[in-house]
Amino acid sequence: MFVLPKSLKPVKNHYCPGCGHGIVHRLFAEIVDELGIREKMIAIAPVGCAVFGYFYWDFDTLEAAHGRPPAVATAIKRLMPEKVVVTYQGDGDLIAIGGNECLHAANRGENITIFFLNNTCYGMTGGQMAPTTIPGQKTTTTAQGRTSLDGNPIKVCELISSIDYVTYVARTSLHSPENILETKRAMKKAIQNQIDNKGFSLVEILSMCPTSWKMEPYDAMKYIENVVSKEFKLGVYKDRK
Amino acid sequence: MFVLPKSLKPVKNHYCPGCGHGIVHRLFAEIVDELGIREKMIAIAPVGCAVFGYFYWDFDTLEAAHGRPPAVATAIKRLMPEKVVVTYQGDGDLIAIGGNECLHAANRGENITIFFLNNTCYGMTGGQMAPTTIPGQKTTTTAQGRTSLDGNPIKVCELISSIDYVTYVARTSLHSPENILETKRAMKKAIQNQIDNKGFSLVEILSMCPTSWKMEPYDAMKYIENVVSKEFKLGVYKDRK
Amino acid sequence: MIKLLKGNYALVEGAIKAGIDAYFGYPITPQNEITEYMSIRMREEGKLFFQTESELASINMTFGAAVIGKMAMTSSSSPGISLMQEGISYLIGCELPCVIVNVQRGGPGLGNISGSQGDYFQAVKGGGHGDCKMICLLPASVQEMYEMAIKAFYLAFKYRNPVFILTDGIIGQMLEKVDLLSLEDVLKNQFKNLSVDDYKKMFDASSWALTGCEGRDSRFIRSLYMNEGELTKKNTLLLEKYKKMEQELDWEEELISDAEVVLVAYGISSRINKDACILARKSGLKVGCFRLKTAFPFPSNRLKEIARTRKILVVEMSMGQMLEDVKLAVDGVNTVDFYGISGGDLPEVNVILEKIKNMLSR
Amino acid sequence: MIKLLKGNYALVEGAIKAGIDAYFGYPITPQNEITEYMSIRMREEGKLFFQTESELASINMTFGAAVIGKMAMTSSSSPGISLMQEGISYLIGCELPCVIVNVQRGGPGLGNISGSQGDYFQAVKGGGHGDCKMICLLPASVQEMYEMAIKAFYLAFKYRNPVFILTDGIIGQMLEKVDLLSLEDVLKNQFKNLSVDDYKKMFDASSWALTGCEGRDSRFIRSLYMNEGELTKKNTLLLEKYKKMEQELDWEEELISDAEVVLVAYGISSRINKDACILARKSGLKVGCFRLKTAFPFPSNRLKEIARTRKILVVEMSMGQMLEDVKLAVDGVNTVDFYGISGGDLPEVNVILEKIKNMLSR
Amino acid sequence: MSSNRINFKEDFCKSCGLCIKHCPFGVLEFSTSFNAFGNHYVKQVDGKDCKGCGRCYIVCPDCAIEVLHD
Amino acid sequence: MSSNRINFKEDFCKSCGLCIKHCPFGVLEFSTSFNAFGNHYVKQVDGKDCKGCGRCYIVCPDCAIEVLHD
Amino acid sequence: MRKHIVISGYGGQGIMLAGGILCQAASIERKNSTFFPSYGAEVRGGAAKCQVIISDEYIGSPILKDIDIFVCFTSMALKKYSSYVKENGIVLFNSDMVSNDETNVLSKNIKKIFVSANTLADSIGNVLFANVVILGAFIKNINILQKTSVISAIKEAFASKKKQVLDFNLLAFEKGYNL
Amino acid sequence: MRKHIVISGYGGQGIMLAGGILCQAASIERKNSTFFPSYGAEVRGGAAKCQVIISDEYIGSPILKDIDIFVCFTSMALKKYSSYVKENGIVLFNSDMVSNDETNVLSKNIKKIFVSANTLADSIGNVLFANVVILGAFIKNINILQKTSVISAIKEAFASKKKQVLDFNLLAFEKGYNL
Ligand SMILES: Cc1ncc(C[n+]2csc(CCOP(=O)(O)OP(=O)(O)O)c2C)c(N)n1
Ligand SMILES: Cc1ncc(C[n+]2csc(CCOP(=O)(O)OP(=O)(O)O)c2C)c(N)n1
Ligand code: SF4
Ligand code: SF4
Ligand code: SF4
Ligand code: SF4
Ligand code: SF4
Ligand code: SF4
Ligand SMILES: [Mg+2]
Ligand SMILES: [Mg+2]
Repeated sequence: MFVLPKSLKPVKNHYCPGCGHGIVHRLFAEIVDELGIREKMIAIAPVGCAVFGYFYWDFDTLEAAHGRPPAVATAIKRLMPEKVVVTYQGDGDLIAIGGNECLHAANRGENITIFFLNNTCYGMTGGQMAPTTIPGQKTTTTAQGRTSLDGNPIKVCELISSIDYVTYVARTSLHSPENILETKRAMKKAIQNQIDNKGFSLVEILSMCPTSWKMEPYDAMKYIENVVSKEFKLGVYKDRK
Repeated sequence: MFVLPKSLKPVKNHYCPGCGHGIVHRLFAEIVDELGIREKMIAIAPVGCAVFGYFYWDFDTLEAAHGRPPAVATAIKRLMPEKVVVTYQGDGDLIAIGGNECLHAANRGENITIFFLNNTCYGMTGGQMAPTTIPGQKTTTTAQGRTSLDGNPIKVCELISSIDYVTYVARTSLHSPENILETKRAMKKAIQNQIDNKGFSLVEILSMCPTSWKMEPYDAMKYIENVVSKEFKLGVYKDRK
Repeated sequence: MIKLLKGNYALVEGAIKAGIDAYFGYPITPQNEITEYMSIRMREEGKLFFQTESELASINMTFGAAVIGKMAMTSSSSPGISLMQEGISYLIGCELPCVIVNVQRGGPGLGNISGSQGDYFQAVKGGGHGDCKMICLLPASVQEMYEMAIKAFYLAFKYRNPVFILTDGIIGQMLEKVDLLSLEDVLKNQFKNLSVDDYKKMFDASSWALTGCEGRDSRFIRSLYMNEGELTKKNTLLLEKYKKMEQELDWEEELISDAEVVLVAYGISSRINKDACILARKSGLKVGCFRLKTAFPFPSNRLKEIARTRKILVVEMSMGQMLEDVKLAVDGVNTVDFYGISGGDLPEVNVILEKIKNMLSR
Repeated sequence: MIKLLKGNYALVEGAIKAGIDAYFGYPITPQNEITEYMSIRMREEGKLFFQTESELASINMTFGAAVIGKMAMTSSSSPGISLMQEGISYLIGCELPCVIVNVQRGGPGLGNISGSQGDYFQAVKGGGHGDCKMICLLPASVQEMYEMAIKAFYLAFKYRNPVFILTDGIIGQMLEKVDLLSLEDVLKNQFKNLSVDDYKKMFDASSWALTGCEGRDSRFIRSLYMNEGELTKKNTLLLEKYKKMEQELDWEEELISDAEVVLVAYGISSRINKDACILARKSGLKVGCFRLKTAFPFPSNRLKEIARTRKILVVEMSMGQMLEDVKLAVDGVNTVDFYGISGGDLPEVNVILEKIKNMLSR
Repeated sequence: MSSNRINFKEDFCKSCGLCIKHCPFGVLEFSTSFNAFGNHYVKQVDGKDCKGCGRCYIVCPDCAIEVLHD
Repeated sequence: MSSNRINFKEDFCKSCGLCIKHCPFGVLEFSTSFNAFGNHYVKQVDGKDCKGCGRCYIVCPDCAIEVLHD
Repeated sequence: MRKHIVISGYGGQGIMLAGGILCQAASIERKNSTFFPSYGAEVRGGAAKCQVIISDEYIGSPILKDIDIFVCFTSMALKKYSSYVKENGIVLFNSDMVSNDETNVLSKNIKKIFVSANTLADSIGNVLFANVVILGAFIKNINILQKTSVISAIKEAFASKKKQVLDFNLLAFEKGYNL
Repeated sequence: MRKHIVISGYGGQGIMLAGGILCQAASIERKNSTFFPSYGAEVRGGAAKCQVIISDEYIGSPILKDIDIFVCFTSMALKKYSSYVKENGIVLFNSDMVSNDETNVLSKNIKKIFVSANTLADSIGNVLFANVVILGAFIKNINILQKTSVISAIKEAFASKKKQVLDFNLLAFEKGYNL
């Protein structure tokens, strides 16, 4: 049976056709249902296309300032360790403006979970270059394609997994049903780690932004398969026992 | 002949007895003299005990907001690539409040040089815990000694050297004349790299803060040798050809 | 219990007496004593002390604690408070309670670490974007650092809005006797009529906080209102709330009735005014003192009333910030004189006396 | 050259006409057109376009460019500008020139992305710590977005102080005819008497900028003044500078002479006022318009003069911010009425007319 | 007839086509008519049997498809 | 006499003692009198020969010692 | 002459582009024209709206009320703005998105024009051309701008795109015009 | 009674500690007392200063002028504050840091007390005790606080330190007192 999870409100979402956010939203809700933690959830929506996460998830959710979800999550988890605290962040949010909060939460080994949706651009503001934009990729601020003068792609998994105090880091993708299911497994593990008090987990999910990429949704999936996942290699970067 | 370098103003400094800042200030000036770049220098003093760097260095120097020297340096170097742009930062400045600016400058591979003085505490504000404080170390905010609940030491060299676009990363120490000379070699190389347009170089220098550590200066050196350099391993972490 | 304490310590004791759950801070002079003493006292009390990686983290962690209904505080000094402006605007937009303390130092920029009053505009007019208002408390003694901390938490929860304590490096670092009164006694001093029970009840956040949706519908907390007219509606409600806050107005006046000149100030300047007032009275000059204990709400009506028949001298450690609010209050019924000193130095009693004489001879 | 352009684009063209060396920006609606168009135009001009990692980086990179004497600009919208407050205070403290643009949106918090005027206090009173003042320009058309960008750079270097352009999402995003005049013509419009040569000379920073100490003594630039009295001395000089800035006062008035009610506003609200004014005149009401082109300096004297014999209605897209400056100016010589709407919606002409009628019948 | 029932939430469908591309059995196609939002929503090809593999559900970003095993 | 001259800038010395600890030849000691800042500044032990190795200069955080090879 | 045009629908329907083209066309005819967008650039899929004022006189600011011409892409837009349309105003509907019944909320004196824009756009290959189809119908039915100037404006709007894109859009325009 | 005491020298000389002890001693005697530091906690090695006011009446704020008792640790401090000392005021000097000649700037009516505090402190083992040595001389020579209350205050100040540290400080106090 493949039916709408309970933790997802039965409403139409605002995302563009073929956007990966919708898929990850559903996976998140499925996992919450499967783990039976809906009533323990405190989720943090980012500033980014997913800002309205609270219109879709049927559990307690808040909207943090741009880039600050890991700081907000730290405070919540420390004060209510029995809750499950998850941040959902885009690449602009997590590693452009919010790089320091992410780095410090990771280095402290906070017992929180970060879902990091990497769509190689700032979707919400109209498709500008993000720290994760692929070299050569055209965006509204790199009309000729990104060059190294504009900065280089930041590899969040590689960077964060180099920190001793981090528990689990994985990069997955949405470019096929198999990869989506793999993504779900990684996300579930990242939450299970928190429930088991294992510490900081982060899952980076390569996601389609057909609008900013100016591609048909299926082509966007192919683009992840052929280009994005070549720059950002999939895999488990850290799995501390 | 061991005499005051030209690039150092012949004035008494304000540092506490036995403070490592004075040594690094001199090394910096010696290197500038040796490379003959005094007239090309634009140095950036941090907010920290070294804020008054401009009272000592006899080359153009400015005072940046707390933690932002790498951003300031980026702008200067991009606009005046023929100058030599160096930031001098403490651990609070570089990796607490300023972690994001450092991370992004490094990931962009900016052609700048960072001298990072790690004294495992916030000297200027009275010896509070820093991100680099050693586990167990007593500070004015960790009276019982730092525990992992207070956060774990951030390993700047390990972290920054994991970034592909970084050129040179080394950790040295001031705990003996030999180590001081080694520090000088690393600092000099980090500036030479910039002159040679090789990109981002960072030298982390383990330094004494006898005041915050509540130790005699010589004991502070021994503490680096026996404790600090065990947590923060010395060596060249990256040297890209 | 009477003790000799620094203002910053007394503030910590007040917060603990209030029942604070969490403190977030990043070191900065001249408020380090708060962070340092909190690191000891909060651990003793089994509460959360957290040294943050930056002021951005401080204010956003405070936001996190507030979202789940905890009693949270952060403190800093001028440059650090500037960094918090976005976060403060979010707290106000999301209608979340917390206490924010600014132990002001000299500015602009890195400035210096003396006490100063250069951040009045930022605190009172809104340094953050959008129409931001916070009740702003103005302690002038170590005793008030203790008592106003207790008051601040209550007001924050009463209005679900940050409450700002605007003090400075001198009040924060001076050592002076303080009576660490019981909660009951503080409430007597600071509120007209509030029982310990009612005080404590105010902190029940179960009707709005995010604590997991067990036994109720899921909730969310946000400040984004994209639909046409939605934010305007929201802001109209905020405006009504700000109006209600005006009932928290508080000030103190001395020797006003027969005064020809009234000295107006807050915080440490008000103590200098009092020194000057005592001296002036000794030499036969009819001088009174008006001290603000809240900057928002502002005692406009009372000041206008006073000004109708008395000259006003505003004394402030800035280029003239609260001055504008005084002028707005006085609304042209009388001239308002000013003595300001910006940059961390203190106003001098002699200069005040000189000014008074000039005013009287005009 | 007459073109149909968005306000945000016109601003970019103005900056380029001025000779801008470097632009730093982080995306945020409703100012993205500035960042995006800069990314194209600056590259075309061989100048530095830099997309930063955050607004903190934006303002501090702008600081870096200013320190070496370059003509630098950054832009953002409300939440991003809040994050810049510490940096702005540093720029002022270090006496560095640059242009900062706020394309205001609805607040507080994340608010919304419509045009708004909720950041007036922050821009004009000082959202940063310490006594911060910046000349604040208020474009009301696409044409002025172009011309004021050109003006802003000159004033920034003239006073070695940031100049603030306070506009909003509507002005920024609307498409309207603009005449991309030559520098000479813009200078004619915006300055009493300034030649292109004198304009360009102002940007010579060799006497103060840090460019390496070749052929001169080494220099430093700082905002920390720790010795007793040092910062107070420094701030006294700043105050004098602020006083000098008052000569840059600029405003526009229409149909004032016989008016019984004068509508006061800036930016997009002033255009609504004008619509209302036209309608009012058509129905025989004696209404005039007063539009501020600078918020600091503020046209206090003129407004007081006007108010002596005319009623004032302030129209603002906030809860009442510029209103306070108008009241301060009017200084009680007349009442000041207010129509404010906070949250990104526009004032309505009908409501303005209603208010006017009420005022006239009082 | 198949024992798997597909539940289409027509108004949720944004015509992204991902389900169509990923159905291994060519069960899905666009309708020619529009839903309330002007999109050609997805429907089942007449006579084609759904195998209940769920791939359409998995890739749909809009929860516009549910697959029920009767 | 040695051919190396040590140039003490007495007023710069903060009595940290690092030079004394690091001189391999025991050439340095604290004076008993104070400099203008109340510190026992460093001086050469009477009759001890400086080898000119420069270690004292290298470790001195205050540039209070220069070593000159004549 | 002063015409206040409102175009409203969802983000992604080309609302802004259509408004911009009208504004540009007016400008080509040397009329005063101003375009005020109000969009969810920070939120996809939400409501989008723009206003175009074409006038011989000074153009102040957009006032939502007193709409002369309302181009309505969705029923949500109809609900929101129908009450602001002037007596004797005109409403153009995308009749693939708004049902005839719904339009009864409009008062009798308002002229209604129905364009099955999606269907027509579909026939060119993509519903996304619906905005330009409606523009065609607009220009044919409402006498404020010349066809030639609108075509020029369309050409300018797609100048930086592939020639094919322009051609499809010109075709869409003609489809609407020749309805 | 109202006494305005200023203590000034460099950071690291224990200026603040000395002031705090005086303030605490006054408090033990149930006098009003307030201590105002003004230090370079953000800048080591710079000038440090504190003010203590002991009074029977209301204590407002520190006013730099009108100093009753000035405890002067360095010649820089002397230059800065000498002109603020009242007629008939008292100045205590650390004579190891300030030369006799320099003190001539003070007017005739000001009483000078010289304490070779560094030398005395040295004899206990560390110049850092100089501040407490001077406190001893202060209490012996100036009749505003009881020796016993100052000793209590010293004990409180070092309560959390090792016993040995307290003992050295008590010794330093006696050295100054018995000068
Ligand atoms: C302080 C601040 N700066 C900038 C913005 C504008 N802004 C909104 S979302 C966003 C980035 C969105 O990109 P990302 O985080 O990658 O999320 P996506 O939309 O791509 O999912 C930006 C810059 C803001 N709201 N606040
Ligand atoms: C925005 C801001 N926050 C905090 C401070 C206070 N502050 C000054 S220096 C400093 C840290 C100093 O530590 P570090 O960078 O390690 O330098 P050190 O003094 O140890 O050499 C802090 C937190 C400040 N000046 N500005
Ligand atoms: S802009 Fe990109 S990320 Fe945002 S909703 Fe559209 S497709 Fe998704
Ligand atoms: S506090 Fe530490 S780092 Fe600062 S000057 Fe003193 S010894 Fe050096
Ligand atoms: S469940 Fe499988 S077979 Fe059935 S429609 Fe979906 S993808 Fe096709
Ligand atoms: S994947 Fe979903 S939204 Fe996309 S076409 Fe299929 S049913 Fe419609
Ligand atoms: S140069 Fe060498 S031998 Fe001479 S004093 Fe210094 S350390 Fe000793
Ligand atoms: S190292 Fe320098 S400061 Fe330290 S004792 Fe020797 S000479 Fe003096
Ligand atoms: Mg993104
Ligand atoms: Mg440090």
